[in-house]
This record gives sequence, structure tokens and C-alpha cells, in this order.
Amino acid sequence: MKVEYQPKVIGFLCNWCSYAGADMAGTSRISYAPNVRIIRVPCSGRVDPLLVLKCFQRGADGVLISGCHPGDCHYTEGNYHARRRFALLRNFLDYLGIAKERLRVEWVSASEGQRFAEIVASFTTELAELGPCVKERSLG
Amino acid sequence: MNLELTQQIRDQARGLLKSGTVKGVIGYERASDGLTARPFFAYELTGTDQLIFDETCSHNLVKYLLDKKGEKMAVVVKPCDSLAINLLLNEEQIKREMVFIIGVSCTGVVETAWNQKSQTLQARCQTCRLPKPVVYDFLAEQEPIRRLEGELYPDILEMEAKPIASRREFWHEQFGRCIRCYACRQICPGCYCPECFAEQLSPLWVGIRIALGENELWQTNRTLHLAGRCTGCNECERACPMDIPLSLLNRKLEKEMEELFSFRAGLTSEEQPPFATFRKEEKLGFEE
Amino acid sequence: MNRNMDRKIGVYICHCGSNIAGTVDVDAVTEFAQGLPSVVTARNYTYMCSDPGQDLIREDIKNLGINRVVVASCSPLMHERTFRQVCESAGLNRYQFQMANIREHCSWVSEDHGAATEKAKALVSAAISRVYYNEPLETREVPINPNTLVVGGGIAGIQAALEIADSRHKVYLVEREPSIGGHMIQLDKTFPTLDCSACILTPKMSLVGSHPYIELMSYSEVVEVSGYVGNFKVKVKKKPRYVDVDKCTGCGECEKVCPVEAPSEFEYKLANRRAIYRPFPQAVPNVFAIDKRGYPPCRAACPAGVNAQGYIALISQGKFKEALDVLRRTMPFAGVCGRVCTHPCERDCERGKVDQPIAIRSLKRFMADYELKAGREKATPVKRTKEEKVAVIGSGPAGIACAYDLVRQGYPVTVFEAAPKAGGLLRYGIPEYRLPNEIVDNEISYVQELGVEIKTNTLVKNLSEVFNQGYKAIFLATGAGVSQKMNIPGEDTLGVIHALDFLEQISSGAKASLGNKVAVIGGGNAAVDAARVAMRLGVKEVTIVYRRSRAEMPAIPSEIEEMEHEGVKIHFLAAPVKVLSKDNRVTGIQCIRMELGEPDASGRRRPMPIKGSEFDIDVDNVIIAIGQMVNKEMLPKELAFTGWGTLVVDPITLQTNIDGVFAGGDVVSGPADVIAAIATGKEVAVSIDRYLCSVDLKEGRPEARESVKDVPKEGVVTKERAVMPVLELGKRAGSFAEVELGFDETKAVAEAKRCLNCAVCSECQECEKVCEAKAIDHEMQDEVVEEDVGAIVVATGVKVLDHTQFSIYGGGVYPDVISSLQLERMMSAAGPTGGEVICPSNGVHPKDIVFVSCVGSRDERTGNGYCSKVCCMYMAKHAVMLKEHYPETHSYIVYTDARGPGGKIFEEFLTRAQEAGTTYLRGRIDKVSQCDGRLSVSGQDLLKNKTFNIPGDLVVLATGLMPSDGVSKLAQSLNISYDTKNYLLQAHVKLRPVETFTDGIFLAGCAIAPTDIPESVAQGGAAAEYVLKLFSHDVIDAEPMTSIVDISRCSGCLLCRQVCPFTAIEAETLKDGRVVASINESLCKGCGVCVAACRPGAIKLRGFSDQQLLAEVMAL
Amino acid sequence: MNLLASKDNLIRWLDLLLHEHVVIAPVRVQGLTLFQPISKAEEVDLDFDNTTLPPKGWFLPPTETLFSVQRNDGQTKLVPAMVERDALIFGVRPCDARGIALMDKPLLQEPSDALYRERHARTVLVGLSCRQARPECFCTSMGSAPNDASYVDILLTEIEVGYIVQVTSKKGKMLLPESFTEYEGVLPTPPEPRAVPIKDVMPAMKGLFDDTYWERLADRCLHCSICAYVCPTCYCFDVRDYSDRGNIERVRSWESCQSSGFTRIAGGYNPRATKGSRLKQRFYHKLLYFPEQFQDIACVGCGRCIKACPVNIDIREIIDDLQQLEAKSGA
Repeated sequence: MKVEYQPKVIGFLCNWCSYAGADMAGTSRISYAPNVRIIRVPCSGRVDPLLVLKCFQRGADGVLISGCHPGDCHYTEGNYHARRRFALLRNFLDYLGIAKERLRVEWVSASEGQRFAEIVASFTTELAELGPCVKERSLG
Repeated sequence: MNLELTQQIRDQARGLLKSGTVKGVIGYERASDGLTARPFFAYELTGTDQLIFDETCSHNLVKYLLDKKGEKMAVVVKPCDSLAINLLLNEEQIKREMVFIIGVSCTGVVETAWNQKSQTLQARCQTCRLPKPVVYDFLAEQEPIRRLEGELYPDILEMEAKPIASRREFWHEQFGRCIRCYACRQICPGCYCPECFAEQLSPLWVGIRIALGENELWQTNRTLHLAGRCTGCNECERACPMDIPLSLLNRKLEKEMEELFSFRAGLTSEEQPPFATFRKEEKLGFEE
Repeated sequence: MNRNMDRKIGVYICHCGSNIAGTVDVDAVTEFAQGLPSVVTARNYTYMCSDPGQDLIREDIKNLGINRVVVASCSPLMHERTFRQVCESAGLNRYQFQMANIREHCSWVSEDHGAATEKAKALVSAAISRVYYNEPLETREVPINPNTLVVGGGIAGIQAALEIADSRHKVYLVEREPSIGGHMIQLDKTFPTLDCSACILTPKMSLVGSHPYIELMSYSEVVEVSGYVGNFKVKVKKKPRYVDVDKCTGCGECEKVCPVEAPSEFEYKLANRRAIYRPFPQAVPNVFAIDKRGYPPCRAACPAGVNAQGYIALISQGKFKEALDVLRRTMPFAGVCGRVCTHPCERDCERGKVDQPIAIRSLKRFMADYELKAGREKATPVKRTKEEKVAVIGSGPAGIACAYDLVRQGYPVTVFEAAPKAGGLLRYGIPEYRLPNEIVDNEISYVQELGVEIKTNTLVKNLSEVFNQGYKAIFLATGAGVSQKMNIPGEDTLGVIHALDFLEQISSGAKASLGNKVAVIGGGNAAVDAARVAMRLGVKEVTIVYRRSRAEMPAIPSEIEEMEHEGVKIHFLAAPVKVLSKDNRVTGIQCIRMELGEPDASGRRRPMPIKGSEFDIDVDNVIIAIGQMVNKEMLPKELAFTGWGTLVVDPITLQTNIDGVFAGGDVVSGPADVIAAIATGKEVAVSIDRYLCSVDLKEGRPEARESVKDVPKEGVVTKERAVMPVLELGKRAGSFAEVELGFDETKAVAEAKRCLNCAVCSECQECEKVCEAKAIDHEMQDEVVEEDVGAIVVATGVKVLDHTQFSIYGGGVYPDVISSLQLERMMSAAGPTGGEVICPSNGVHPKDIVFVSCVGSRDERTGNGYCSKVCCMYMAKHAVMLKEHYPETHSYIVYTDARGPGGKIFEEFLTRAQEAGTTYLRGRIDKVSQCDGRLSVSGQDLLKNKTFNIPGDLVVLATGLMPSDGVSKLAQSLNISYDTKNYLLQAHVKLRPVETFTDGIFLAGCAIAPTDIPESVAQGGAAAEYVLKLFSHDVIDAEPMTSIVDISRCSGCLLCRQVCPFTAIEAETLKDGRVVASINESLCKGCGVCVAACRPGAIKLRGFSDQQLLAEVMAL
Repeated sequence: MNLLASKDNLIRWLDLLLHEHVVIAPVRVQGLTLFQPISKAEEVDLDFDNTTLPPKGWFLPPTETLFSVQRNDGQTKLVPAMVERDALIFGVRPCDARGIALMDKPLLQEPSDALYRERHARTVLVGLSCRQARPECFCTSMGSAPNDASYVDILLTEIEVGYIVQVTSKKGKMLLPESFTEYEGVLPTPPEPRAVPIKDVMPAMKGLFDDTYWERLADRCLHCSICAYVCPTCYCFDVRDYSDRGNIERVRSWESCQSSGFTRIAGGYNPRATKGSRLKQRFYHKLLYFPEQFQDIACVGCGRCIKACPVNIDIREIIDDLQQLEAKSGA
């Protein structure tokens, strides 16, 4: 049977809000596309743009970075810095030919399990339309 | 050779060396092709008459201050180079009192290579908006240069307008040619890390494989590390042996930093760089 | 670190019963893991977190020398701590362990078994390649501060505070309201045991009040919290109570004398309470608080800052003498200003937005007249406490007001007056029918009685002479007594008189011979006065000639009206050009028509003459009243003058160019109203006092007076403003008797009762007078106190949705539609109705009562979408209680689902309510309307599936519960999460119900979700237990996940120092002179923002290093 | 004896060679001329001075996998690197061919570099003599010449009518098509590149190891790796093992003595940490150590390092300076 293209998504979730939000989606048994692989980070401010570049180099089709809503950060300012870094990275990747839709930044609080599931679902369908990222780049 | 400027620079250099204010003067001298210029370090009085200044003096000499942190040096600085001085001051790499800045109000430098000197001004000079250096201790003056009002980012706009697939392919081809000689890093005043991320073993970000996969990671992150810091001297593109249009990368981020955070690198040495701070209410495209 | 460096990884995959194994092929994952590098053993078991599961790990560590452990099971937020302890117990460093979340993030969220298994494999392989880099870390020991902060003084907070304090740990209990007790103290009886709520709560409250280990900070709010578990720094703002908590004995005398009433929040507006109040008699702390909301608009508008609300409130209580004392705190001129003030206070009076402003000026006059009628006793002279003599030149309102303030501060003050009698324009400017001289004399003599010496008939020309006589400061208040010339031909022919001279002659008793027809030039007060005086002297025809239109006339509108009633004509838009005369006698005046052009500097439109429009008016006399000027000759030459001829003074200190010489009133401002003069007089008094005590004159001036915003107006019945009786026209001719006759007592009191008490406390200071304990201090300010605590319990409770928000159910529309808490207050013996349940509209016992449930509960639109849990039970309680007290009443309960949520004897209570004859009707109500005097509740009966329509005398809405206001701001400061409706989030709904994700912060009571009293008490106790567990040893292990700088890679750019939210990074100069960053481990929280900002990658965040995260990325 | 090939039968010959060989020829890429495999003869661009990078990349590639270890479901397999097909490098300048010959000395000396040896054996060099000498050329001083045919299998020399074909090796002979005609004419005289006296540079260098000349020279050097990568005789490389999801690869890539990590040894110590020492090492290797070991100066005078160096470190200038310094101190 034709192996239908399944986009591979790497998700960096902040430990205090989004990771707990994803847990909430689990405890409420909300099923969503299995494409996202979640990596726990202390804060969205911890995610280094180089780490995101590495994801794309390793064949990820999409990267999701999810932190607390601005103002709710457990470390007060982490997500503000993240917002600036990834605003720039998104535009630059798009310029280099990696569609900006492939890098998605969301604010998900610990109680928004449902919303987290919706985000993953919409991100997966969007990436499915975009097609695999690796095809466009030959691994040297 | 621009006699007027050269003479002012030589006199200034001789004065500084004789009085012992500086240990050496970093300037330009005629290259071995007898046509273009190359960096020159004058430590003795006799050396000062090798100093020249003309439209082939393209190098950004501020980079060399990073190797001479212990001694007080004088450095010849064009307006675009002077932005790099503010960058290094802001990032605590050099101390203002350890540098005597010989500013030059230049009329633009031309495209050059070894044994080749064209008449066309370099791109950065066609859109130059700095009549004289933003910081200097002595200014080698000359008749005021004509105001150049070229449009800032025509090539970037054109690249952005291309469909994403052709942008992808264009950069594949360019990055495919990179031989990782790291000349772009070694010539840049903004690159001074003791051990560059591209050469670290742990964590292993970039392998030694000279191929598209690693090259793309290297070039992308090098450009990101210069976001809001690159002062547009464009020496990296000039040094690149493989003809990779690096200014298309650096100036794209220069344009982004202007549009996202209305920040331009090097104008002052006090302003907080954009990634050191934030504004709570800015949305930057990620809605609440 | 074990000897050999190579990693021996043990992988343990949990079935979690069927939670994981039901979807993920655990055997396939185990086999997959077995094949991965450095994996020595891979097992799976049904319950890894159980003892046998844990033993699997312990055995492998002991027998196989496993030095890295991966457990693929639930979320690390759940059992990371458990498995870390397992590793530690087997001798392996607890941080050489990693979890893969294959339940919440994998098996529970996908139905596709194949995809879930693949995802599980990926997550396990990521964890394995990550654990490879998990170095051993040592926890840091952090000392704990053994104090606790409990936020919220409801039952949950009280319970937690008592439990913690009983084990001898200091507790700071911060309560926002004046007393603790929360909502529970408002209840009458509590279900299901029908205990009297107060009886079971007040003992606990008094325990809190007297507990040696509890510092109760009532009427205070937490504003900021920083720090981390064991070392929190809390900033608490103590709102000003204006009553010293330690001194007040709670005797209540002050409450008796307080003239101001405001709706009581505690009684949900069913009753009023005074401005100084105690929410309820058994309050803890049992002390009073004063409800002050800043400056009332009237007081803020008055240039002299007269406290109008203060004396009006006292008048409304008939305390006229005390009212006058309030006024006399600011100025002595009650009678004067009561008659002639331009009353800017009435312009800003909030009552004006309901119907009409309060007649503040007339009430001021009433007080003065009342005292005068009763005969004023002599004022006791003020004891002289200062030597510096002060000279006041000019005894007008400015001079006297200044002298009045200075003498009361103990200064010897002498007023020099050139005229034979004191009072300035009050006497010689304003005619008797507006301001009788008797009033002026009375109020000036009051000032003299205080000790001010007034020397009349003494003209002062030379300042140095005054200084030589030993005066240390001089106040020039000589006014602007010279009438302005018209500069037109024939101005000085006989018969042309200046208004001021004319008025002065009359008021000093001299005769004036006027012809039959008189023209008065000008539109200000002086012109109106001159015209009305002329009428009274028998002149047949008096005409005002004014060059602008009526709208621009500067005179007081009511005076203009009275003038016209008395027959004076006005020629608008006309200006005199020439005085016509025959053999030096006035025969007439030639004027020219004017039209209004662009507004001039003062904003009034500039009059422009129309060419050739001259016309003549034949008159016998011309009185000129076009303005007053300062008489420059009378003033010493060395003073600096403006272009207008007035004195130049510093706008704030009012000091002239000569040191020690001040000036104010008309001499500085030019002709202005009396109250402005008084205001400048008072300012000069402040300047002179500071000048003599050599204190900086400018600091803190002018004092900003911010008026109260949004004064509540609902429920105010409109009532006409009292009308000032006036002398009928007939009696006015030829007599200077007062035109306005003033209010009598009943009218004054009635008018004063219309006041809305905008600032609530009117600062009449009656309470201060009666307080033996001297506990009242009206000058209290906010005070921010900082405390160090080790743990925090958040018990901020709920607020009940305001029933007036549900207008379709009649809330706020019909008075007989009340909230359940209002019913509760009525049923309470200490409540507003003393335990009687009545219909608020008519006070009658209701026969039929309809209870409506789920109002704003289980409804996203209006409330929080949750069930508020307690309403069904308390509705049943109400029904049972009502049946007992009023057997004849019948209760209907319209319910959606009558819930007795599993408490002990809850269900029996519901059946008891039914047995008591309550009609339980399952339905949804559409609206509550009124027909023939009774309320009717209509809706849809869900069981019988038809509409119903119940007539009722009383409708009780059981409104939903919402988190207290401001809880989200507190949560942000505490860094704890809250849901979209602002309820606080527990660490885990089932397993950690009172903990938060942030260590050291615990929750209790309704702050989490609507809870009833037993649960709140239980949660309060549980939170206390967690705090005590924390304090059981004096240090705690702090997570070692902090950052460290690799100085070989650091370029010294110090970008990390700028991004660190906790200022934990400093520059450090190494021996070789290189500057690098260095991180203070105790401040670093491990957020990693610096790690991502560091270009050379010189900073490693232990536990989340680049190596570890990259390893996961490489494996996924 | 020499042959003559017209332009179009040269093209046809190339197309013929494409069948069994990978033909690598100079191709115009943006502003550069690079040796790249061609699919048809028209892609070749013959009017160039010299390629940006020397043909060395096809003997010692910028990066290659020496071998890899694959593990799937339990088994471990060792997979050595293979050289797939014979190659023909067309249009090699004589100096570059000599460069390859110089590299043969260290790389083919036992124990030789297996992959290099195999590639060398399966590669035919078709040389193209230079028509004019560029100002940066000085091949004659370094043992090569614009028409030196000794290191190529076939040497083409362009004349008006076509190309003179000189065959110097059996391998070359076998590839010749019949279509080339005999040519008795005389070979055109080669151009005269600048002469660089190097007679006593080796003795000079022996005495100047500690001279401050190197430090002053290194002031302006950026320490990038351009000179090493563009040089036909630089053959240094770095080898590292990478593991990914259990599979291992041994990767070899170009490395240059100028990069800071080149001589860093375990524990972090770096014998050549200063800028001066690394720049000095480049010239001591080329002008002293290599000749002492292999009798030839490790420079073919192609001038690429002079053209490409951003700060104009000119080897000829250095050779002159060293001999003058020695002369001055010696006298």
C-alpha cells in the first residue's frame, strides 16, 4: 500500500505551561495526529535557533515551539525573548526556501489541552499540504 | 592614490608613533600587484610612508584590533568601518581608550581583486549614508562627497519576490559550492568567539563534511549570529573564493532587524542590542 | 561517577495497566530499545511505578551495573520524582535518569496502534540518546525561612493559618477586607447540620485574632512576590484604615456620631453602614475602618479647598455648630462667602448629574446666620507660640484669610488698613443688600478675637519702615481699588462718577445726588451693583451699556436676573464714544453699535464697532464700571509690576521680587472673586510660615487634589433643589435690606440630606472628637511592608456573581428579586432585618418564594461554565429554614439538576427539604415579570415538557461563584498558572490537589474551584500539612538545574547578563585580564534564556544542556 | 610524434570518452571556472586562465566517507568506500598536473592512501598548455612550464587550426581515436612567466625560524583556509567518526594548517596557538620540510594562493624577503 506522506514534527514545549497543557490533552483523552515528537525544555526562551536549524537539517518537516502566554512565563521574561528570536528565524528560513509555515510558535497554557490538540492537528494538515521538507534539500 | 588623504594619514601616524601614544598604526599599503591595497601595520616611523589611502582600500581594519587588545593601536577607519568600532565597544571586546581612530571621509571604494581594479563603486558605497565616521579621534577630511541616495534593498526585495522553490534551489546551489574555508568568518569584525560553533565537538552542531547539508547549517547560523550586529562592510562576500553572494544573506537580516525592531547596528555604542531586550506589547506576528 | 566511562543503559517500558499497553505494542518497543547502542537491558512491566516495578530497576542497577535508567511511562510531571528516588535508593545518582512520556503524549492521544507504537519507539530512542549525556548532579541545599504567608482570610485561609501557627511557625495572614471571615461569616446557617455559621466560625476567628504566631494583616493586599521556595520576598500593601488597629477598642462611639451613611457591602446593600464602620459586630480584628475615597468634587473645585461635604454632612444631622467649626478650619468667611461666592463647587457637584447640584453656598450662609441669630460667643484667643511678627497690608478677604491662618499657628499678626474700617471691597465694594456690613464686621471681629490686631486709617507707603518696626514678613493685599478710565471725550465732566467711588460713598453713609436717568457702563459685578444701588436711590431709569452680549457678561447670572427684575434695562453690543454735556453738565451719552469678532486672549469674543452706527442716550449721570486697576502710586516703587500694573510674584510661593515680601489677591490677579482672594491669602500664609521657619518654599506645592471618580448613583431618588426665598420687588425700592433671605432650619437640613457623600468619609472629624483611645488619624497613607517567607498558601476564595447582572430574571429590576446571600443576610439574627424574611419592596412576609438555581453557573456566557456546587444544598437549606420559621410560606425550587454532591447526610437533607413541602420543579426559567403586584416566574418544565408560570412574592436567584478580582495578577506575580476563568491550577487534579507546579506555593478553598465549607477546611488543613512538611527540616534540596559558564569558550560579550531575568550573571575578570561571565548559582532559576542567547555556546544549563537536547533531536 | 585534432573532432572525441569515463572538465559557474563532470562536450569552457580550484579535488576530494558501519536489527556490517568509475580530467594545466605528481610522493609512499591510489590509477589526465602567463604565474621557477607534458597522459596545445596532441603515456595512447591526423609542425613557443629566484631560500629558512619576520607577516593574515584549499599541493585532511542512530561513518575532509584547531592536542594544548606560528608553518612545510623529505619544493607556481588571499600574502614576496634577510644577516 502506498506509504502516505506523514510529516515529521518536532515540538519544543515549555515545562510549566505547554508540556502540562499537552499532558492535559492526554488526561482528557483528546486524540490528535501522532506526528509531533515532544521535547521538554524549561522555557521557550531556552530553545536556541541553532537547535531549530538542526531539526530541519535532520529531516523534520515542521518545528513547533510552544511556551506560556506572554506575561505568564514562570521565569517572567523567557517567552518575550523567544518571540523575538523566532520572529526573525521564521522570516529568514522563508527567505532561504524553508516555508515560514514550517516553524510555528504558539502560546499554550497548562489548562489548554484541547487547544494544544487543535494546534497539532492544524499544523500536521498544513505540513501535509506543504509536502516533505527533506525532498527539497539533498542531504550532503 | 588620494594624495591629500594619504598625506594627512601619514602625518597623523608619524605624530602618534613619535609621541608614543600608540604602539602601531593599522592602515593600508600598496599590494604586490602594484594596483590595489592591502592591510599594513606600521610600528616604526620609517613604515609610515608606506601608508596610502585610495578607492581600493576596501578591507575593514577594525577586525585586527581584536588581536591587539593588549596594546594601544591607531587604526584607519572608513565611515562604514567605524560602525564596527561601536559594535565591538558595545560588546566589550575593545576599550575606547586603547584605540586611536583615524577617521577618513571617503568617497567610496571600488570593486577590486588581486591585480584587478574596476571603476564601479562597491554596492555598499552606492547606498552609503554616512558622510563621515560615526566615531573618530582625528578626521582626514576632503571635499564633501556627493550624497548617494540609492535604494537600499533592491536585490533583497527581488529575492523575496521569487517563488519559494526557486529561492530554495538558488541557495542549494550557492551553499553547495562553499568549501568551508571560513574566510567569511575570519575577516568579519563581528566574529570573535574563542571556539566557533562550527568547530565545536560537543555538542556537535556542524560536522567536518564539506557538503550542502553541513554548509547550509554553517552559513544560516553564521548569518543569524550577525543579525543586528553586521555593519554592512561586506568584506565577507569580497573574501569568499567561491563567489557566494553573502551580502544577500547579511542584508536580508539587516532589513529584518530594521523592520521588526527598527534597529541598525553600530550607530552608537550604548544602545541595547535587540536580542538583549524586548517590548512586552509587541506581537511580531504571533497573535496572543 | 562509576569507574568506567562507558554507559550501561537500562530501559523500562510501563504498560500502565492498559493505559499504554492498550495502544502501544510494549513488547515491540522493548525489543526495539534492546537493540539501541549502550542499552544493556530493556524490560517492560504492567506497573513500573509500583513496588515490583521499582524493584526491577533496583535489581538491574545492583546486578547489571546499570548506570543510566530510562523509564518510558507517564508524564515526568507525575512520576519523575518517584523514579528518581528509586535510582537514588539503588545508589545511582538521581539525575542519571530520563523519562519518555509514552502515555499522555502518545498512547492516550492516538487510536492508531501502529502510529502510537512508532511514536513510542521514537520517544524511547530520544530518551536513551539523551540519558547518555545525563551527568550526575548534586542537589543544592537551600536554607528555608520558616514563616508562611496565607493570602485570604476566608474559612480555608483561617484553617491553614491556624494549623501552621499551632505548630509554632509564624504566619502572615493577609486579608483584603477590614475583617477576616470571608463569605462564610455572612451565612446564617450552614448545611447540612444547620449549625449557626457564626457560632462555628467566630471562635476560629478570635483564635486567629489572638494567636501569638499569627500576624493578621487585615485591609491589606499582596502586591508583589519574588524569590523561590524557602526564600520568598513578599510585598504587602497595607491600605490606610485611618484607625490605629492597636489603639482602637472597638467601642463604636465614633460610629454613632458619624454623619455619613453608605450601602453596606457586607449586607449586600440591604442596609447602610456609616463612613467609619465595622463590617459586622464580631469582626476580627474588632476595629473600625474609615471608607475614604479621596477629595469630593466640591472640595476639589473650591480654590480655597473648603470641605463642603464635611459641613453639609453635619448640617444634615442638625449639628450646625459643628458644621461651622468644619468650615472655620479652612477660613472665617462663612457668612460672606455664603452670600457672594461664585460657587465653583456647585458646578462640579455630582448631584448635578442626577437632578440639580446641592445649594452649597446657601447652606454655608445658613450656618453663619444660625450662629449670628443665636449670638456668637467670643472666640478664645490663640496662644502666641511664635515671636516673628507678620504685617498684612490690606484687610480685604485675602489679607484677613492670611492673617486668620497665621494667627492660628501662633504668629503675632498685625493688619494695616488705609480705610477707616476693615473689609476692603467686602465693605466698600459690595452693597449692603447683597452683603450687609454687619456680617463682614462679625466675621472680621471673630478673627480679631483670635488675636489679630487691625490698625485702620494707617496707610503704609514704605516697606523698610515696616521691617524696621520688627516685622519679619509682609503680605501686600491692597486689592485693585481704582476704577479704570474709559478714555473718551467728556469723561471728566460733572455728573460722571466711577462705580467704586459711588459704591464706597453709599456704603460709608454719604449722600449721592443723581438725576432721573442714569447710564452704567460695563457688565461685571461692580456695574450690576452700581445699577441696583442707583435704583434703590430712587433713580427712575437705569440703563446698563455693555459692549458684548449677555453670554459674555462676567457678573453672577442670579444677580443679573435680580437686577432686571428690579427694572434695570440693558443695552447689549453698545459702547460709549462721547459724553454729551451742556455747560459742563452731563446731558447724555453717544454710543456705537458693536458686533462680536474672533475670541481674544481671555477666550471671549472681541467686540468690533460698526461704522456709522452711532446713537445718543440722554441721561443725567454716567457711572463707569469697566474694570478695576491696582493703584500703583499707593505701592512702594521698588516692587516689580506687570504690564497690567499688577504685582509680579512667583506663581507658587507668591513671593515678590523683594525677599520676605509676599503679595496676593486682586493686587496680583487683577479683579477676581472673593474665594480666589481667600485662596491666595491661604497660600501666602503657607509661604510665610515656611519662609519664617526657613523651610524650602516650593517643595510639594501646589498640592494636587484628585477628585473621586464614578460616584455610585443607583437608587438615588430625585428631589428638587431648595429655592432661596427673596424680598419681593415692592420692598426693594429705596431700601438696602438684604434681597436673599436665607434658609430656615428644616429647609437647610432637607437640602443637606440630598448630598450623595461622594468621598463617603467627609472628614468632619466628629469621630476623632469622641474617640477616647485617640485611635483615629485621617492622615494615614498606604504602607508597603516587605516580609520574608518560606511558603505561601493561596486561599483567595470567590466572589458571588452580582444578581443585578441578570436583568431578564428581574435582578436589579424588581426589588423583590434578591440574591441568595441577601436572603441569607435577612435570615441572620445579626442581619439587617434581625432575622425576619421580608419582601424589600413592602416589608411584608412573603407567602410564596421561588428559588432559581444555576443562575450564571454551568453557563459559559455569563459565568465560568462550572457547577458552583453549593447552591442546590443551600437552596434546600433555605426551604427547610423558611418552613420552620414561617409555616405558611411555600417554596418552589426551579432546578436543572438538584445535586447533593456526596457529602455526609447531604442526600437526606435534600429529601428533608422535599418533605418540608418544597415543590422541586425541574426546568429552565425564561424570565421573571410582574403582573398585578406579584412577581411571576415563567419557564419550561423539562419533566412535563410544558411551560410553567409560578406567581411569587419573593424570587431568590442562586448566582454562580467566580474567582475573586485581581487573582490573575497575584497568580502572575507568584508564577502559578490559572485557567481561562482565573481559577488557580493545581499541580495534578487527582494526585496533588493542593500543590501548584511552583514548589512552596499551595492552594486551598474556592480559589481552585467552587467548594463547600467541609472541603475548604480539609484543603486548608492539607495545604498546612504540605507547608509543615516543608518546614520539617531547615534546609531543602534545590534543583541543581542551573547554568554554568565554560570560560574557555566565553568571549566576554556579556549579552547573557542583559537577558537574565534574575540578574544572576556578573562580569568576572580572570587572572590573565580576560573578562568573562560568571553565574551566581543561588539566583539562577535554570530558565536557559542565557544559553540560547550565547553565540559561542559557552553556557551549559545542567539537566537541559545543548548536548542533551541535541541528542534528542538527533534521535527523533 | 604529435598529432593534430580539429576543434570538432576534439568535441566528438570527448563525447566518445563520456561512455566509459566520468569526464571532468572546466565549466563556467557564475564568476568561476571549476572542474565539474560534464554530460556533453558543449559544456566545456576552454577560454580560462586557470580553474579556481585545482584538479586535486578529484584525487583527494573535499570530503569523502572512508568506510561506514551499518547496524540494523542486530547485525553489524562494515561497508568500505568504493571508487565507482574511471575518470578523465580534461583541460588540466601543466602546473596542476605537476601538483598531483608532488602529492603522489607523500600519498603514494607506502603505506599509501588506498582511495587516492585507486583514484590516481583510474584517472587519465588530458592537459592543456597555457597560451599566456598571468602576472601571478611563476611555474618555470618551480620546476614546471606552460607546455610541460611530463605529468599528463595527453597534452593539447591550441594553435589556430586546432589542437596539437602530444601523447606521453600508454594510458593516453589507448584513448586516442583514429580521427587525429599526424602533425610535423613545430610546437609554438610557450609564454614566459615571471622568474622567482629560489636558489638559496632553503638555507635562508634554516636560520630564520625565530625571526620576527613571521610575526609581522602574520599581522595581516586572517588565518582562513583559502590558501590551503586552492593550493594544488596542499593535501592535509582531517578524519572524524560520526555515529547516527547506531550507524557509524568515518569521514575525511580537507583541513588547513592555518585553522586554530589543526594542532590542538588532547587536553587542549595547542603547540601552534599564535597566528605567526601557523603562517610560518605553511611556508616552512612548502619551502623546507617537503623539499628536505621529497627533494621538490611543494609549490608549482600556479599563483592561486596569491590571487585568492584576501590580504595578499604573496609567496614570491616571502621568498624574496627571506633571501634578502639571510643575505643581510649573513654578510
